[in-house]
Amino acid sequence: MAAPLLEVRDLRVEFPSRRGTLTALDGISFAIAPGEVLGMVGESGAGKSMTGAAVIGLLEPPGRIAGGEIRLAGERIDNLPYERLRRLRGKRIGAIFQDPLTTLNPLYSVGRQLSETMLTHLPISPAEARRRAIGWLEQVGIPAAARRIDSYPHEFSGGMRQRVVIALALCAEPDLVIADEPTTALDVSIQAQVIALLKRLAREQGTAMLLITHDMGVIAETADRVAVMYAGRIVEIGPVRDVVKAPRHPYSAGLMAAIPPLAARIERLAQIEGAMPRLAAIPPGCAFNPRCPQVFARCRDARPVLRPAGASQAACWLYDDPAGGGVHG
Amino acid sequence: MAEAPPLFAAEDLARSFDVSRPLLQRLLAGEGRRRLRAVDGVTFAIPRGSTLSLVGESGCGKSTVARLAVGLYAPSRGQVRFDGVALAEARHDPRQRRRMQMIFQDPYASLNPRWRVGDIIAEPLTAFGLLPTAAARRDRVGALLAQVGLTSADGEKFPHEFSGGQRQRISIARALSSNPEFLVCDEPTSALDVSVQAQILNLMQDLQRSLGLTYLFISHNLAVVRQVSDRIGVMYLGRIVELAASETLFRRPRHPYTRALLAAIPDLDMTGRTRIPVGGEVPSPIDPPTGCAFHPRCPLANDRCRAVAPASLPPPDAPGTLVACHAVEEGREAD
Amino acid sequence: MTAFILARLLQAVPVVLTVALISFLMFTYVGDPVAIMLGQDFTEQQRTQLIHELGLDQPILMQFARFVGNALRGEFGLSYRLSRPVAELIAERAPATLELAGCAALFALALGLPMGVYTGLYRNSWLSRVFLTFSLIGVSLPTFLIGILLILVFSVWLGWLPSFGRGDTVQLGWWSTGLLTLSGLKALVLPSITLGLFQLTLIMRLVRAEMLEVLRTDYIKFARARGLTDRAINFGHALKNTLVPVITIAGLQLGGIIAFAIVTETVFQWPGMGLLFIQSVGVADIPVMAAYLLLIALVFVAINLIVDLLYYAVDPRLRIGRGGH
Amino acid sequence: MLARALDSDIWHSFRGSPITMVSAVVALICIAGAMLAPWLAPSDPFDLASLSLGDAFKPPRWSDGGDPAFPLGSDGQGRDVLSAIMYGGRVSLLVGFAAVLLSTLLGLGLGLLAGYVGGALDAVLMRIADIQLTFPGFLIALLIDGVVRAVLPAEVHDRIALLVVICAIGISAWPSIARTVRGSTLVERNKEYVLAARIIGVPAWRIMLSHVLPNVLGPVLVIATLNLSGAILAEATLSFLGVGMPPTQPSLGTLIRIGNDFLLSGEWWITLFPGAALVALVLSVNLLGDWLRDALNPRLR
Repeated sequence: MAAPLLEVRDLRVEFPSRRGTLTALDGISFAIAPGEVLGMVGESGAGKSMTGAAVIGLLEPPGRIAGGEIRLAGERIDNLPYERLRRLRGKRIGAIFQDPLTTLNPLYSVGRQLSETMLTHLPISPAEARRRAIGWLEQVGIPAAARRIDSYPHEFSGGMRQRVVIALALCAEPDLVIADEPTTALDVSIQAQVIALLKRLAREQGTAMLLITHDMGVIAETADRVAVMYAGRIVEIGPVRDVVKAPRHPYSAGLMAAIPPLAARIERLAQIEGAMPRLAAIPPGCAFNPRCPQVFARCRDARPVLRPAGASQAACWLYDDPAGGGVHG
Repeated sequence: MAEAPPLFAAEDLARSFDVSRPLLQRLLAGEGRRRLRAVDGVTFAIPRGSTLSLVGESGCGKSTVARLAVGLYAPSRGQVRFDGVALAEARHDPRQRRRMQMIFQDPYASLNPRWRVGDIIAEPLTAFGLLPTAAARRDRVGALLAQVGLTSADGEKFPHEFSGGQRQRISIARALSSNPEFLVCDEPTSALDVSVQAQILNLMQDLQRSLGLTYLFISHNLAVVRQVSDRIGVMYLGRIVELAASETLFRRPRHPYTRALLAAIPDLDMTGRTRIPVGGEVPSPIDPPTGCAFHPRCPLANDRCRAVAPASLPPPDAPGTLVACHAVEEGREAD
Repeated sequence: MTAFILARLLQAVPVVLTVALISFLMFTYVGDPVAIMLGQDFTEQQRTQLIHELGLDQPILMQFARFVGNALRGEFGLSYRLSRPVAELIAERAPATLELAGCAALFALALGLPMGVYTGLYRNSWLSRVFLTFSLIGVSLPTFLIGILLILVFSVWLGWLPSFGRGDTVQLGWWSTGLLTLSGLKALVLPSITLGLFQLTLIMRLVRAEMLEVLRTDYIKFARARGLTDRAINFGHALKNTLVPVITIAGLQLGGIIAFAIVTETVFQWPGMGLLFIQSVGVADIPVMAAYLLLIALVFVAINLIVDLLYYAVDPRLRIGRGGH
Repeated sequence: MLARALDSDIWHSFRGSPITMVSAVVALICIAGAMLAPWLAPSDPFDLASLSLGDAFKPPRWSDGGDPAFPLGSDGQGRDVLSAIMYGGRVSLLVGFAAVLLSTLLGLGLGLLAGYVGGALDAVLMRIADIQLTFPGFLIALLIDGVVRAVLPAEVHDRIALLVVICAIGISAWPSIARTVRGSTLVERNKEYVLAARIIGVPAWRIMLSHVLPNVLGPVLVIATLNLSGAILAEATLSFLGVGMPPTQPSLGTLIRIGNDFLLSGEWWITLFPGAALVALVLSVNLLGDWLRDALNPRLR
């Protein structure tokens, strides 16, 4: 792999609370190459959105980065002073949020919001910003962009608003976009349009993407590699085909099997018993051990780290021995 | 031998909502009343012991059908027949009312946060006066909890002590407590994570088999629908555009909208595939397009589609299916 | 735009009519105006004639119509207590109250708004804590006690400012103003602070709460994610969205100033409408009470209209019929 | 039960806030002092026989000419200011609690009905509330008091002044509660647990009482606490204006009004001590209300 654009190493995020400090993210490590799309999947509460927020420096207080480092093109960004981090946001790391109905300021026209973003980061004139804003609206597929530029967010449908949000995330031409559930609030047919748009723009601009979603189908179609999260940890990371078709970690395997397939009706869906533990009650050892069908003594005692497993890496004691077998099949 | 009536039948069911602005503003702006036609002429029947699903995108009217089905809304036109009896009549009789129940989408809003789980599950028992003694009710609640995979000790707890999936189990236990025959399930798994969704879907299938339940299943997720349904109705803007047996629908979708919907779903098997999504968005149900509501987005639309709303007809080669599409009727569909 | 104003005006009609009806019912049925106006000795004929003159023998709807008609012309009859036309009394007292309320409103807004924004943005700074403590005391101190304390300190102990009255006034047509003389201005200071302090703390707390609410929204998070400067986020995005609800409630609060002037005017013996009203309540001088009530209703309607127009200017979602879908 | 209460979030938040604990203590002292006035007060300010004009205008005991029998001084009739405050506090608290009870019951009932039943009833109730909310509550109370005053002869009015003031303040405060309750009711009635009860045919009144009511009580409790200080202030204001409690049955507001006449002549203690008592009471109740609001609504912080 070429020099990574984004490198996260051993990231740890904590939340002080009345009942003690909760560890929300624990030992997160991954890298994204320039132009690469890394998918991040997991169930709600697994910590995938928080990972995105940590990378862009927008953790909700009292959450804080308690360990590890984040590097963008080799430069550490997790300990930057506020003003330098601000200049990075939007300019080098863009963000797309889940709900297009609430991410746009209702009181300003979309043109103003676009121009404002570009004028903050790019050395251009207001007239040029407006010209580019129209260009961006055209790029993201808003019909009659020149006329709609002065419209307000409430005058657009949900799908159209998400297109505006994408334009806002990309208009200062960042190297990396963090897309946090960009299609979850949209209907299937609109989701397909937005995914196609995101893929096209990322390819055209050469933008790398951290795509956070709970929808494995979206990941399968969009991502190059995928990281599977469980209880604040990455349990498996690898090329998307391998993780989908031959998941190595028992949790990934269970997750893939639980997804109802579109192609055929099956007699009974595979299910993982129980539910993901709350942050305050993560068991010692492997966080998945109480639900794991292949659990053995070591899983309860010691925490596994990511190790090579086939073409992927999995955090599972089954792969402690490099020659060890897989769980799949 | 006379054929038994289907357990549930919707006959030309329609429901519109008044979404007009206040009278004063309407008069000043010179506009008339505005009606949102949420459901507009829906007909289907569910035989005993089977599952019929309605799928569609948001605003297609599927949830309104669910509420019409249990009498939470009164229809503007048409009617629902429950076991051959008009629903309005059946709702007056507690013995009939007991036979239908509903499971909801949001596991957080569907249980009263101030009630103990045991009381929540026993509410139908008390409302229908099914078990006179508290001890009998407690036993029944314990049995129901066990049936949905919880323990009878859970009856003492409050809803906030449970995860989303467990709450959905409690919701199912409440629905089962009055021994219903017919369950309306409104997006019962769409708020759940995938692994928990599988648990709930499996549980619902087990219960259907062991109790002989009949389901009306509402969902936006075609993959989920495929796993649970015998028949599927695809809704678009208040109407059923295609109604077919589950396997038929997935093997050979007929309506252009059904095809577009199927094509839009990202699937694990399609990794890396690029495809052309259907353009446009769902129009407003306040001001639906003329003729066939899908015509502005349909690749097969012609003048007839723009002018005349198509009737639901069986295609010549598929007698069990109903499709509301001129192109299918005229044989213009390109496979 | 015109339709919007028209709609708002028409919506105010029921409010004013209801208040008018209450005033009318008070006027007609509370106490016995005939007995009060006739005094001790009267003949049955005088009585019948007065009843006829007052229109009390007409159908109730007619009477109400007449009452409204008279009210529109500013006629509310004679004060029982002072035997002078109510309209005259009120016109005489109105400038004093309006000048006091205006100064108090200015004081409350000019300080309350920035203090609210500051405490919303820097909620953990020591100055915010000072402001918040101050505001809590502000809501807990009754207006009259503030007045009494101010008099005790600045009039009795320090002797800097007058403790009652308006000072010297200058007559400008029918309007008597205290703003043009030094003693008039000095007399305004304590009452304005007394009247404005409560509203100031309310506005501050309101702005702060709204600011905190807005700062939590997704579009502010998104604005941060876009790397906008704090200045643009706080004063461009957050403040403008805060204004929408603040305008509404601040408008109502400022309207409240006119009513709360009753207390302040009593403490400072300020010769305004409030003092007139409270003196009328004490002796059940119904015509004055009715007229005052209607006047207050009109003031509120006017303020509501201004609020709506500001709202309309700030929030594009209200400007319907603009652009397509 | 107690162990559970002691482990609750509310208790922890209470223990974590020294200001709240102090205000709870102050409020308790105020309430206890008022409730136990007949046993604790140095003298009975209503016992005319014990009053002597010779004791008039005594300053507080620590200043020149102070008399240990009058710890906070005496007023123009030789009444002990401390005792008057304790007895006055009784009236203020009684009016406050009763008015809040009245407005809360009215607001809860009407708000629930408006929100759950909807339609014309909702429209009418909310229009009335809107119109009333157009005016400050204290003006409404003033008006009600004024009308009663006009209808009834003075001596009758003085006799039932307490009732009139309670009703006036209680009625003036119902719309804000009704609006909140209605808003929460609208949210709750569309929640799925209410739909589930409707499907099995639970009657509307029972859904309102057993499902909706317990879920809308939280915010009402907060508003009622904050309204308590508002009601005490409103009563004090009315009495200060001379239209609330008569001097024969003085509240803190009446005492401040009486004392105010002597302010310019230098007898500041007659008005300032009742004022301080009023502020201590209202401030502590407000602090408790603020804390309760935050504790019940974790989303806010």
